[in-house]
Amino acid sequence: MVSCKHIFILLSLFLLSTVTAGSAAENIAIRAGNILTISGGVIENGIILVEDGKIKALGQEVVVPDGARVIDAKDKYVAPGLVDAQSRLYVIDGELNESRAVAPELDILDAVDPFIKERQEVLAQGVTAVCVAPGNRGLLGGLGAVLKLRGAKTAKEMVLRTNVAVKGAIGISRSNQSSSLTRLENYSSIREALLETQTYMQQKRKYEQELAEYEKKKAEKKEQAKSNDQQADKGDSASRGAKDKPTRPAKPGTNPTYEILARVLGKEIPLQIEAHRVDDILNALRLADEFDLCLILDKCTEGYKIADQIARRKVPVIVGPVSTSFLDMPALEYRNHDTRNAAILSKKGVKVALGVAGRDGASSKFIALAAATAVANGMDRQAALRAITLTPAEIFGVANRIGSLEVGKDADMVIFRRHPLDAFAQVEMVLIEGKIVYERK
Amino acid sequence: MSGSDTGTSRRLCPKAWWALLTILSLSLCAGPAMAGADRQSLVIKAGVIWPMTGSAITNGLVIIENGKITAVGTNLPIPEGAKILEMPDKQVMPGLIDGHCHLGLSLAAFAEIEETVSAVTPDMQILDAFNPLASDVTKALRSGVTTVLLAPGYKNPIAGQMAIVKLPGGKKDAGIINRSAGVKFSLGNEALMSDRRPTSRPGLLAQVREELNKAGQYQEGKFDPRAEILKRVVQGQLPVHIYCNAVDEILAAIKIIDEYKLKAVIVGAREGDEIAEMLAERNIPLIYMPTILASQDKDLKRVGRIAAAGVKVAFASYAPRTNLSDLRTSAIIAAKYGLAPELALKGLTINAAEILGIAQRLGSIEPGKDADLVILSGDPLELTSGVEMVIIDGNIVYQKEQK
Amino acid sequence: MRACAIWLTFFSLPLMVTSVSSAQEKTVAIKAGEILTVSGAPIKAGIILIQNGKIVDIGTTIAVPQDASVIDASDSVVMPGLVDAGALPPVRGDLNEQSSEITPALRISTALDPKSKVLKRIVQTGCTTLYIAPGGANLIAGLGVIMKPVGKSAAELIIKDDAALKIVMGSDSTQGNRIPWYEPPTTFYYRRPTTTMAVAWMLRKSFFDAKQYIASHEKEDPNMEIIAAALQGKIPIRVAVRRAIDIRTALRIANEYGLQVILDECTEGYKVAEEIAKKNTPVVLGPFYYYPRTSSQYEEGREVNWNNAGILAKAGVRVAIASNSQEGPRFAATQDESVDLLTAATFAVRHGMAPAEALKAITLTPAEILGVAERVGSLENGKDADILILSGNPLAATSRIKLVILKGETVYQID
Amino acid sequence: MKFKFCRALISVSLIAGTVSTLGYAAPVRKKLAIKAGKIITVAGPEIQDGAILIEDGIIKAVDKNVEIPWDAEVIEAKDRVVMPGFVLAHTSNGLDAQNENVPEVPFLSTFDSIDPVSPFFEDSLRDGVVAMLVLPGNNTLLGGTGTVVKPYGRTVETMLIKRYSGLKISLAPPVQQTLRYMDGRYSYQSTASVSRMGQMQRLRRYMAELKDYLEQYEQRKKDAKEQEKLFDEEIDPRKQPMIDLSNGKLTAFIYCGIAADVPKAIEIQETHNFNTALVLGTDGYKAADLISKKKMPVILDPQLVVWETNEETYAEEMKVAPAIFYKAGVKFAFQADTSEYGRRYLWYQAATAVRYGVDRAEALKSITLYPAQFIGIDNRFGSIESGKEASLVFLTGDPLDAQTWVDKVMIGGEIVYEKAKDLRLKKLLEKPKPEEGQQTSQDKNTD
Repeated sequence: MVSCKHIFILLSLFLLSTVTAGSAAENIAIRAGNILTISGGVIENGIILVEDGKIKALGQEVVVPDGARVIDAKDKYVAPGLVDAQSRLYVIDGELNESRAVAPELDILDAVDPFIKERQEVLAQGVTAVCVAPGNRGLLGGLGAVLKLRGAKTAKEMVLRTNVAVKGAIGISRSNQSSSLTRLENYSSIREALLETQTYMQQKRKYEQELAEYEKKKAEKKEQAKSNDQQADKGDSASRGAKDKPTRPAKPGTNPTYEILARVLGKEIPLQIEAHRVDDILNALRLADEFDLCLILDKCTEGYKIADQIARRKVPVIVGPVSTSFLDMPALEYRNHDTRNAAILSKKGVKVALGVAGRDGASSKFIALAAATAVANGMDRQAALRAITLTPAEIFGVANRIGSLEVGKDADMVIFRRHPLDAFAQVEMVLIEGKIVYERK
Repeated sequence: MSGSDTGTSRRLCPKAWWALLTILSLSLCAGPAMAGADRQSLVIKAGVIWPMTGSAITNGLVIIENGKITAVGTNLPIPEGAKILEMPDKQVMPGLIDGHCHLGLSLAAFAEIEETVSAVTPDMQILDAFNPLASDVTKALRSGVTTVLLAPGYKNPIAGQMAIVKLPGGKKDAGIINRSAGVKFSLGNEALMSDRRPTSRPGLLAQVREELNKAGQYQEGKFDPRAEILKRVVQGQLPVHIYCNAVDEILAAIKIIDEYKLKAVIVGAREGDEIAEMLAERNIPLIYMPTILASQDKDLKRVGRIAAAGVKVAFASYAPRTNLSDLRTSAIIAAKYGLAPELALKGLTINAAEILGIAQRLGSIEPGKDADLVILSGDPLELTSGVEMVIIDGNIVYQKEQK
Repeated sequence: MRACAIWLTFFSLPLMVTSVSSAQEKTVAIKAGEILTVSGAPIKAGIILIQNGKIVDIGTTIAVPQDASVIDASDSVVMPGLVDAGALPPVRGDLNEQSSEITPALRISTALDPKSKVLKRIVQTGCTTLYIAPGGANLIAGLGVIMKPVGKSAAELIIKDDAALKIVMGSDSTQGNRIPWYEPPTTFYYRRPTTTMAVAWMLRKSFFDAKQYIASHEKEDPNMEIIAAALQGKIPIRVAVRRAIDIRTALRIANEYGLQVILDECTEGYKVAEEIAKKNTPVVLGPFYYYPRTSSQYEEGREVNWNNAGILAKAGVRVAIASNSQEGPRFAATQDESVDLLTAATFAVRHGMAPAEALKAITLTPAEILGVAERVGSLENGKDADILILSGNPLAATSRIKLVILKGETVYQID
Repeated sequence: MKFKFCRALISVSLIAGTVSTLGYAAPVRKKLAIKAGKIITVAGPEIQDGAILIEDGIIKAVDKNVEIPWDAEVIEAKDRVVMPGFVLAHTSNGLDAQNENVPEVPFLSTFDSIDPVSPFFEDSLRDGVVAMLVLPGNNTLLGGTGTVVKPYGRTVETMLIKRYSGLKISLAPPVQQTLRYMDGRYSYQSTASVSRMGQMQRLRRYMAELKDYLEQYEQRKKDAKEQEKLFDEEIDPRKQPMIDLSNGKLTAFIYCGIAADVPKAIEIQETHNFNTALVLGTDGYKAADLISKKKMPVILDPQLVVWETNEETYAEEMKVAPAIFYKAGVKFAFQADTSEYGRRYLWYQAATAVRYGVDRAEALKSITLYPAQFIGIDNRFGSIESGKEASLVFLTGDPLDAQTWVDKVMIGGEIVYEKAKDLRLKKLLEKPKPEEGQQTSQDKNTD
């Protein structure tokens, strides 16, 4: 009977692929019992109309155009695809970090393996997008990206947005040892890098001015030369032309490290700093104040102790792991970990996203469980659901595409049999951009 | 209390039981905090009661007197002067039982439990390393776990004696149920070291057999504490908890169990599903590894298959490897991936109690059993439902602060 | 897909045992283009009849019963399943008990992993009978086991436990050992032997002790029991030797104690072929170092000859070709790193061995050396139905194994 | 260079005995005719009892019945199969060291590192290889340029076929092997201090800097012209190879350690449009359809058969790279490695491919014509056609038969190897003379 099952699975996969191929063009209308549009409350007995991968319309009175494929989910919940903000899915083991301490120009996309097997499993739990970022072994580890769980052969086809943030880390223990000195060192060397970037930018500006001047001078010289030629009486024009020739200013070499950090300083790319202990978090905040950065706090293990300050700064926080059980062996910085962290922060009004921060890629499938755990420890149900859909999308600047069910957004949605945060909320169907990528048999 | 009598009491006549109980109640009375609490009776009115032995009771009540449950059911006569807890929207279940953990050790837990100088240390007692006032113990009450089995480490083929204790709830003395609840063996590859015997799997198994044979031939008189303990193991007085995960490890364990007719429990058993029926026909119970440590679907589905094959399964947290509060999470994940929900609940309570041999006192809400209860905000198999209150021996040892 | 299904029935179904027993009732007939019986002459267009996992009849004119399920291999070559007299152990971790140099009682069979990938791969390379030995890092390494590659538990796998006692001479058994020179010994690696002399000396000593032990029965010593049994010829002895000098030493010691040994590896056997033949000592060749690879080979000063097998066979030595791990004395290699038997035999022939000899050397000869020739090793009535079906001549680089039958059951088949 | 030459001479005199052919110094005949039992032209159909006419080392005609001029020397090979000599599209053997430990060294050339007396060349010649591209190892991002040589000659100059051809790019981080304890067994693991991210980033950085450099160079040139100065600045020779790569003078041999590197290699190819050949790792077959879309030439890992565990059934399934690429319609060439004896012969690799379902003709092409095309010497090597160089192997039987030996190797019309005179092979295959006294002494102390 197992062999039958096996055959069946293959078959269903085959069918699935055909379905995906078919449903590419056609419109889909979902009759849903409960539509959890995160952004605009719950719509009961509504209809979602999907047209070429986008949400065309949703609401209680939406006319279903004939020819549209109608999916019946009357007694079910429809929610936007879940997002794991601290995922390792697709990333090759041991490729999370470069040995160099400050390397913000590294791109996690280069460490992505499109041929992994886990994708389907994670998809089957309703996760449609993950944010992957470099690890915490580098002070400035590199650029993160948001990937969609499409079946794709290259990273380019999966990626939703690149350069979503530069991942940094302060006060990470090495081989379960940490000292205030290393903390200081981490903080100051990140700061140094930013200062150097500023000087680098100044030099660049300086060069541009000089270049402009030089061009001007050259133009003048040309004029002079011309005029000299016109009044061509004496033969000393050459000697005059020869003297004080403008020299072209030397172009400073472009440095990718500083180029990226410049964009960070320009608030174009946020800085995502992983900090666990209170002092580290405070250091991160200080950095943000000094250079007026767009900061994202990662992990933020002891955030609950200074929730007010974080709230006052209006800094978004990615809390995770909700429970240290998701880690392989909790390191020193998790000593004061508290499962109520997310709840406390969000109650204080901090913008909280949740991540699994699991031990491997496949553990991204636990994102709903993580949220549920947060709820059990006092987080508001709505907030928790938002923290694994819209909030991460906002934090990583993809809220215009995913994170909630709104007209015009990508049709990345999941049909649950029960509320997504229920332990036994069976995922019935997953759509990514209007294509059915998973369907429970 | 001396180690031996409590150690054997499990399998001895009820007389010894009374002895034990008196000892225990005494030890409990010692705490001035609950001197009063013990005498007065407590009544819990809850939306749902999960007795574990029977079906769930809606809008029922549990009556507790002197730290024992005296009655469970709907509309029972309430004894006068009883303190009544009205919790119509809450659900009550027996205190959770953790089948295998390393709680209450120093921060470097995994250094504390590995006595790797010698590979064979059955005479070690984990209880000697247990600190009831350690931070993780005091925190632990939030998780709804009331009873834990403390075990030594994984690196010794014959690691030492395990203990079963109730969480003290801030009291100095842990409610010790059984000082030596059995000997832990480790047949996993963790037990191999490059610079100590054994270095190989055949060598590991050879050594275990060697020790058991020695114990079999051990005659009283000449003092050998190790053989002393192992003799009781070989005679089946003392159960063994054999840690093994891969198929070959489990097969090796089964072989040794058969050869020496051991009274055994298998701990870990990650790949147990592939030989589940062998475990079933020998009815060897399992204390399954924390499912939260797995992430691949094919691994998450295993425990369900094992239980389906008719093996009795309980859960463990390996704390501090995983949080005590995720004992329930592990059970829920197991249920989510195919374990029958009611088996998941029993695995946390009554089945665990039976596997650990403490079912006479714990694991269900029945008259005569210890009043170790957990009050949850919702369905015990929903992660979203949090622990509201924990009661041990009729005393409220944890209560969620109300905001 | 089909192969998967078959795999399933053999590795994933908990009910495999029952399924086999039920299946064994039926009769299977193989219509073969050519049958290489190994024991006898090849049979063109023959039929093999299988009942209850045994071969009941072979010939050209056989009436196939109606109820028999027929496997049509009329375009293929059929030969007995391969016998690997030195296969990769399906055992995880260190293959040696390093805590002592002399561990005769170490039974590799206790640590078998029936679910091991190694076994699943070995089946696909055509091996249906394996000899598994402990690693080569101890002087007296322990006891090997003869097994089939398919089964749910060790009990189902094992054909014969305590099949042979493995002894290792040459550099491997001295590897890592140190003399407690000035500093006090801190690990158990401070011990003999550290030289070739000491290897021989310790070997003699343990045999001497065993003799003493036999003489005086005062106390139980599992290790001594084993060596004594070997000394009395109850357990065959297999000595892993590479250099000619070690081979001679081995033969000499065997002579001194009147032992009948089997030589493993025997990389320089070609140099002393006559002596080996004179003692009529069987040889299990492999791993094959056609070019020096590891440094230890240089240290040993081993010299390779590609035609080792051929020369030994010509000199009248009973030669078996085994795959064996090339990974070194301590850990099992993966199947990728080792050589499958057919390839080894093919190259043996390329380098000068007679094809018939080579074919014997991977089927019947190892079966004889292992002492299971009455069950496996050739296609004869009454033997286990362990059968390979190949697309062509087994010794051709371009022919492929299409079907593997183990005890009458199809365990591998290409889709 | 002089030193190298002397070294070569000395060592040659040392091994003069072993490879007799080195002593064999026949001048190239003007006209040569080979009467072969069977000719596998690769380009066309196989010819039974045909003849090959050669003039000054160039094939003039190949056919069933060529009329042989009276002054041609005739080589009788009635019982032989004659086919084009094998071509090795990618190897890092025969070098004194394979990798430079600086990431970006495109300006290095294996020409300066090839060791003519390395036994590797001797072995290759014995195995019928007539041309090979020697490239730096896989541990350097921009490893340097390669050299096409024939495995015959006393100095690099005499071996040389084509200098400065192919540039090695490695997307896999440098690997230092260490023994680790992984799921129950010890296995070698890479502990790279740099990551794949880093490799890509360094490459991008290098290309950006190169672009900068060229722009400024042009700018300076323009300025000089404006200011009527003479401009004698040379292009930085260290940058030249990458420049040649960008303008198509060189081919990039991009090493993809794992399948995940293939998309990146393709990205590089698209952004810089290098003409690219992929050197794959063992799991490269996962990206077969990607590659087939791009119609890129592929050089397979020496290990052709790998095992994969089926997630559903736990069954171990064989994956055979050549078969997969053949189905996907990708042109591939084989590598030979020195680790294991089966894999070190190109003919055996081809035979393996055929065993698992690759068409015979395709398999033969993939050890002759295709590699020649990949390394850009197919105008001279890779098939038996008039106009091409007479670099042939004389086989005792079918090339894919394990019992076949290379009897003769001809490079450029000159017989450079003969099995009959190969003393080393003799030594490897024949029984040595018993040493004096051994036997007797044995008899004494064993009886």
